[in-house]
Amino acid sequence: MNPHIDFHALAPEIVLAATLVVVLVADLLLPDRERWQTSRLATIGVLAAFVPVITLAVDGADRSMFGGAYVVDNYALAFKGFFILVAYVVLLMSVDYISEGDYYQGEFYFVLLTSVLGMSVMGSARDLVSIFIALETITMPTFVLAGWRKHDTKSNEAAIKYLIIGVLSSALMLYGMSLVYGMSGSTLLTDIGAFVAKGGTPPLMIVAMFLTIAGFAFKVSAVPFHFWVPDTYEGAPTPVTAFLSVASKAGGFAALVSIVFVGFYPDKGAWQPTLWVLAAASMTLGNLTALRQTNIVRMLAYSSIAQGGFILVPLAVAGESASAANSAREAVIIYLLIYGAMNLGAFAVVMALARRTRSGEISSYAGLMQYSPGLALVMSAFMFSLAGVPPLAGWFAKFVMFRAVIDAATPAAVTLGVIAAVNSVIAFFYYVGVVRQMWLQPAPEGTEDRPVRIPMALSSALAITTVVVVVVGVYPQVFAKIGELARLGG
Amino acid sequence: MALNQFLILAAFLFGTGVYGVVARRNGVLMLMSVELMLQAVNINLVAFSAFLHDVSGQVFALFVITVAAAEVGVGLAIILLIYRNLGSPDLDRVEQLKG
Amino acid sequence: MLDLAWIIPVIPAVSFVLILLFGKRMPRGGSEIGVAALAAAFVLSCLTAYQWIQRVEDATGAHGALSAFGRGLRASTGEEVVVHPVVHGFTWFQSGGMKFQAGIQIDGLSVLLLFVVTLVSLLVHIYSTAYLAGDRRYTHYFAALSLFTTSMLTLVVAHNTLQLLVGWELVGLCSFMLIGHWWEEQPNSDAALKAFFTTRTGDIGLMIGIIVAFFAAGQTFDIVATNQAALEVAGGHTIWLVAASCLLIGIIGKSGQFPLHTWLPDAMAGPTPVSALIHAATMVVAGVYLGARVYPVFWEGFSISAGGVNAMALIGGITIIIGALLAFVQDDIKKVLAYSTISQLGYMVMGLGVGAWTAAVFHLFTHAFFKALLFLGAGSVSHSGSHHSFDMKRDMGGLRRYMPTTFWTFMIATAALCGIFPFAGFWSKDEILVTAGQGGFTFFLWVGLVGAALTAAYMTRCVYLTFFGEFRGHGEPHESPRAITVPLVVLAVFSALAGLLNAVPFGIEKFKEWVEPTFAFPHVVHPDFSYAWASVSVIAALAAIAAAVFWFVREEQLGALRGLTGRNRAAGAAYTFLENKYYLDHLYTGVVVGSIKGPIARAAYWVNQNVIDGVLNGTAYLARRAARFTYDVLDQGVVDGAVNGIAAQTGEAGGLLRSVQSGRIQRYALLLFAAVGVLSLGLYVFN
Amino acid sequence: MNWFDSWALTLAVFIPLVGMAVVLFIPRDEETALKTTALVATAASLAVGIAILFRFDYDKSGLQMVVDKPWIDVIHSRYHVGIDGISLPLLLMTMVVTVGCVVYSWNHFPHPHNPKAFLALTLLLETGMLGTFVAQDLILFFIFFEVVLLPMYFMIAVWGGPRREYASLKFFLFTLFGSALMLLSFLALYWKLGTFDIVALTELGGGELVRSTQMLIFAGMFVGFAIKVPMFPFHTWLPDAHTEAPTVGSVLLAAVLLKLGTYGFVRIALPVLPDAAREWAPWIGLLAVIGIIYGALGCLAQHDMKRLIAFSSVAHMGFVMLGIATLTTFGINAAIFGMVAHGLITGMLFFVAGSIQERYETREMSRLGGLLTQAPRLGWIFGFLCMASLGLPGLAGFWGEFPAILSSYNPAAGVSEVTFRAYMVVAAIGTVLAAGYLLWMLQRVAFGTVKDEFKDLHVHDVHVPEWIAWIPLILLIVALGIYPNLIFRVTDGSVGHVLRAFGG
Repeated sequence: MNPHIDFHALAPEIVLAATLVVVLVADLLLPDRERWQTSRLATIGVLAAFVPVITLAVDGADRSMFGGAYVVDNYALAFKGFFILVAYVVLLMSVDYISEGDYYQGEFYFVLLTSVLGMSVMGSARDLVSIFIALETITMPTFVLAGWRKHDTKSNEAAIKYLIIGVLSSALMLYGMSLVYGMSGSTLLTDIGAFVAKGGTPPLMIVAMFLTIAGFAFKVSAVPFHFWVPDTYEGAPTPVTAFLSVASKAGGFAALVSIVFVGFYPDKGAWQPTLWVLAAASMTLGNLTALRQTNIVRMLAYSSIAQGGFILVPLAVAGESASAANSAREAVIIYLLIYGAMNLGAFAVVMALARRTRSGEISSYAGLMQYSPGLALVMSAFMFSLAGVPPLAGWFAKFVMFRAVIDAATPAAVTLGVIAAVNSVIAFFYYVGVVRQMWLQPAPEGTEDRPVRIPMALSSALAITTVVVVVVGVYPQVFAKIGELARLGG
Repeated sequence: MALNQFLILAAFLFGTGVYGVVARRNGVLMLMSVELMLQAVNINLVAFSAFLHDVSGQVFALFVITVAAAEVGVGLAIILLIYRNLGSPDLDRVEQLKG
Repeated sequence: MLDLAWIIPVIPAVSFVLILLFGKRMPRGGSEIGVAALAAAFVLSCLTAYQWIQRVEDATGAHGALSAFGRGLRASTGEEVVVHPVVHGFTWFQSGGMKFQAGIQIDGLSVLLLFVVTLVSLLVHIYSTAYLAGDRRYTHYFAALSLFTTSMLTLVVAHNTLQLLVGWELVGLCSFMLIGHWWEEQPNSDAALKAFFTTRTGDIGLMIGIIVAFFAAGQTFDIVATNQAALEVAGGHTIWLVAASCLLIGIIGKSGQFPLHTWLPDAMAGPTPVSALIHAATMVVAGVYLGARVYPVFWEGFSISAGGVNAMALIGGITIIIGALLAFVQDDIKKVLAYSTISQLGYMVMGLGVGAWTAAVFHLFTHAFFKALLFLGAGSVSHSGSHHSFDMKRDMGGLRRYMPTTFWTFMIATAALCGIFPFAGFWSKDEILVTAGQGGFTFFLWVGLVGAALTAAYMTRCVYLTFFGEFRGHGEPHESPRAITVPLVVLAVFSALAGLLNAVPFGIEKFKEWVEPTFAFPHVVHPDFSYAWASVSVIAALAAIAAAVFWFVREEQLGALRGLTGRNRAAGAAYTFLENKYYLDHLYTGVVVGSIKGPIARAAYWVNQNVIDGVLNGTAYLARRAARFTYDVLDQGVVDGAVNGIAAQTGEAGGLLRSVQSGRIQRYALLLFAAVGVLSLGLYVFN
Repeated sequence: MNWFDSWALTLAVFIPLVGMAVVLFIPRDEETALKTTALVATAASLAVGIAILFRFDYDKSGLQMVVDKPWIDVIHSRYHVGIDGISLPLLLMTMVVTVGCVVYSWNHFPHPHNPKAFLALTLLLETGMLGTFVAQDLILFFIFFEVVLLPMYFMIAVWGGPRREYASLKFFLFTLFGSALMLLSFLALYWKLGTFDIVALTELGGGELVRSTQMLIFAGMFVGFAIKVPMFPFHTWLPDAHTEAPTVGSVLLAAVLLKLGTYGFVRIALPVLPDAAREWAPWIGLLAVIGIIYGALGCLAQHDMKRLIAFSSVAHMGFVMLGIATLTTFGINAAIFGMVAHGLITGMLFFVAGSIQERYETREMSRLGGLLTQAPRLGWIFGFLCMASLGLPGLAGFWGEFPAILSSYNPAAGVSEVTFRAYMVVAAIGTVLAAGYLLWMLQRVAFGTVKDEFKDLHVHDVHVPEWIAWIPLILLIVALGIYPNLIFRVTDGSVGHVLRAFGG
């Protein structure tokens, strides 16, 4: 069998792969002083990878390869585009952080780009094997990234916890996948879907599906697979944390959505309850624990667990009807896009401020409004957006989530909706807590009364995320359209 | 041999791995236990592949072996770092981050 | 002028604005604006009255107004002649597709009130320029007077009940402002609050009454339409009974009727001219005016034509007696007059209640003059005689010699109030009594008679204490300046002669002719004059005077019985006894112990202060307690506490969950596997 | 002039936003420039408002100056704005009050000063408020409704009194909880009836919806709006928010924000779900009259002026809600009048309370007294406002109260008459209590003599900016009181049009 290869369809991955090779080579060749150039190369490569995404989107045709294991449809493109842009913003955030620290530069970008490459593949993966490979390509570099500050015991700890839990989850998932394969006789998601659609799913198959989903629950940091999240987020370098909380999580969702919608969809009884429990537990535990955090990164970690729970809500009710499935898919995609912008923004602020205060404590935000009003304003915008207050983008994310719930309209769905509503209210407390520190508390004694100096690249990252959060909040059509178009192809 | 026997063996192996992860404090041994779990998966895959007369299961198993090797590599590297910084591979002592 | 009568209320309104803006900069502090405006308004009112009379005369066939002062009877013997009121309006607001108008309704009743209000107000303005000279808020005072006049005139010319309500509340506001004119002292502002609050309580009734009448009359506030509907008993008797009862509550509040009368004596805390204008002549009769204005509502609602007893007459009757009894035990001259006003208002309300419409309105008319005169006289006494005190026992006495004009005018007013022939009060009070007798309300006839006797007695005491005996105050009493005495004289003339306008035995029934509506009005009783009852009431009054004088002189030897023959001789006799240096003690024992009324009056006063007023104060107290409870326990405790409690619990839960994140990898792994086990088991069972 | 018709509302709503953007780019030390910009922006918006006033066709009962453009296609939500007689008075009132607020703040920004942020928030607030009154799409309405939330939160939280953190958070959470429920109801409507368009939904009038569904959806909207109004028992955020908010915040909160809730009832809840409204009306009425009495009792228990005025809002909004609950044109006309009147009067009361606090640095009524001797003009304005607030005829307050009471004698068909007549009596008693607490406050603050501690204090009478800010409001209170048709004429047709489901 000589598989047909569509190079246009693979162009984003090819560009990314080429870039990471170039970065690696450049790192070897360039003298120490010139190493920062690697960041420039990486940035250019990422932006270049965005070009074929556009051309493919303009072209519009669904492309399928390897017997349906690798599909480039609008859904895949939406995710690819998203991952590439997130990578771009993360690169902007990393440039100064990495070059100012005593770290290897070229390798950092190489490893980061490898993970992005995995994500790009993940968008298209429609086969258990390719999903597994994509997932590991995403995850493995991030183990390394989490432990990047290798002389810092916290960084070590972050990495090992991440790794152990990650590998365990992989094992669970693989065990599940092996059983799924055994039951259905195929690794192709479409075949699995056909098998499940026949009805009378054997109990072992249900357990297998559950274990598979459990593996992704780790990636999307759903409770109870979340234990690594706060510890790893806190210990890892901040740009990496931002990357983990957005890109890595979105990768998990990309896989979860395709597995659920293409593979498991017909037997809703097998996967809906699992997702229901995961969603409810993630929202509730994430929010409640976040309430008591004093460290901003840990708070954001728990917040991202809770946000993951919100994203799971539409999935957990997607099986009720075709319209519910449609709005659930839209909701997940739109929520992810918006979540990406606001969470990256929040981490960018954390990094910007840490340059001044060298502290991750929420109390170090006191009085920010007095000496750096711009930064305080932007951070408030992100916090309120995460809380879901109109007219900042977060409201629309919550809105589409609730719309999916209402579309399903079963008692279970409504119950989950109520849990989500209560949780949205709880979430305010800790988001507003940060805002309160910035606006209401006086700056500590001896604070310099001049704005925090923010490097160019980081400011660009802030600007991009802020613009997205405000524009999408006022004119959600921008993202809504993407959500609507991003249908899963055949 | 019946398929069930392979599956039971795999399940047993998997359970042993789980026990090892939970009970061991040494980082290297934990990694080994995880390796056991992955081998259980491989047994499953190969067994199914044989019984289904479908090659993709074996392909899958090859990938799993590769990835497992890589994972253990990264894991050992990190444990090495911890050993250097803390003077012990004992993961019980890695508990700075909590709450 | 009939069509342009809206100008009359506008004039003082303009004056109000002008005084507010420029008053302080005027040489006389704005008072000149007020006086000028009122003079103009008075002239226009006279003109309006003249034209109205002409209109009536034209309709009844006679030509030339005021042409024949004795021809009225003949003119009304023919068939019913209907004189429509003059009504004009503009769209005030629209709602629910309906348009509601504001405007004027000019007929005999409103013309009468226009005349009374502008005249008394003008005189009070003039009087005040002297009385309040040098006051700390002179300008403000005149602004308030102008505003009051505007409001009162608005009320008077209103052609619908809603507009009437507007005027009604606004006069209440002015009353509040003027009672509290010297608000630095707590009692004054307390009195102002009490007045406003109490009348507002009555206004609940008024408001609901207006609403009920609005719907009963087919969704209109229009007074004429309401009256017509009431006469047709549209919608059944019950709804009109409800409307009448509610409106009666409004009257009770505003016109100081039992049991909401307690604010009126307290209202004397205001400047005396204000008491004369607002709390005697005009504002307090707003209630009576309302009763007269929508009389058919009461007529049908209380079935007045059936006779017997009805709420309105009963309230009026009780008030007559209560007020009169309370007047006995006051040492403050203004309080005596205040209780007297309550009592007299009782006459009017009772008059309406017994079907004596014309008589009640007539009494309103005459009372305005003589009671204003009494108050202004009292003011004159305190201004120039008693050094700004109103305490009859401590600071007055013997002022007759020092202030003759004040004395004589006061005597005329007293005579009018006591119903002595031929002073104004005689005619109006007598007509009420006679109508009650002939309309089937015999009981109220007797109540009225007793009230008349009591009135005569307490007024005797009052005059006696003020003008006779020896001067007990300090300083140099002297006659008041012109600005004060001229209004007194003018009012005295009216007090003496106004009664002749409706002197039935002389064949003059101008009130029936000019004032009583001929359109949308029930067939009220027009009694024949009864010489018998007239004599009885006069004799009763004289006997009461005599008795009062007798009690003052009982323990003395000189010329005891000479005082019984008449007022002057009584005064003379009293004078003799005032020479006695032990007079005070004797008088005190005489009044308190000797008088038959003493104990009763005391009891009534006790009840008044402790029970009725106590209920009022108690209500306020309870409201405050309820408020405390509601706020502290319910609001802050339960409603708010629930919210705060939930917030606290949520925080606790967060703390608990934190401890799960122990930091140990094995623990994490264990939890993970446990969760997987539990979940897969659950899923297995679930499927 | 078609150009004007299609741009007027958008301009009016977004000019303040542009102003805010400009303010953000002016350095914070350029205070005069900042203030001028804010004033120009609010005044420009007001100018557009006045132009609308002239352009408006008062004989048309439907929407005018409509703009209907695509916005969020995915959920079929559109940028649909328009104005009718219900919105117009509220829109204009908002503009006037906001200009007043900017002028009032001219020389006294509350601690911690920072005029730049303060003015930016005020302008943002104005956009939100104006937008809410013109939005004709549920989602658009929701967005504007929520835009108001943040600036007000910051106003209370940053420039507020000692307990500002607690108060602001409470305000925020209460309102947000309400809007979440409201949004849920909107979604349910969309799911059932397929549109977010208010006009279309009004046409449908509930459509084929099952009764129980209607009831539930209405209940959700009810809670959302009732929290904003606020009705008993959702009112507890209000006294705290008012007490702690800076003067301008209190004014805007009382004058405009509370109206968003009642406006929501009139614009959305009643016309869209008429049958449910009919079912719920007695309960709404009940809560309204409880609010009237409860608010009044709350007032009587206060020592703090601002808190008292805040509680009086609960009572006054009770009258508004009573009018709405009757479901009659008469009652709702009264309610709209009541909204405007309460906005002007209570807004002014908060202005004055703020000025008193600024002068004496206390709001404890037991410590105040004799205001009339130290600052007679301020004192008389205060007295005037108390009178207006207690519903004295001839001033604006009366026309919100009396017609509301009147309409409850005869509620719409299908609503229990007996119940509402009982409410009428209770509401009438409420007017007396209102007189009680307001006069009591007046007596303790303005009458009597100055307490010893303030004997030697130099108290400045009304300042020039205060005059400029207040005179228009005072004149409006008088003008509306004397000639109520100024508003009734505008609202009557539109109310009848919107409420045609209730048979007028």
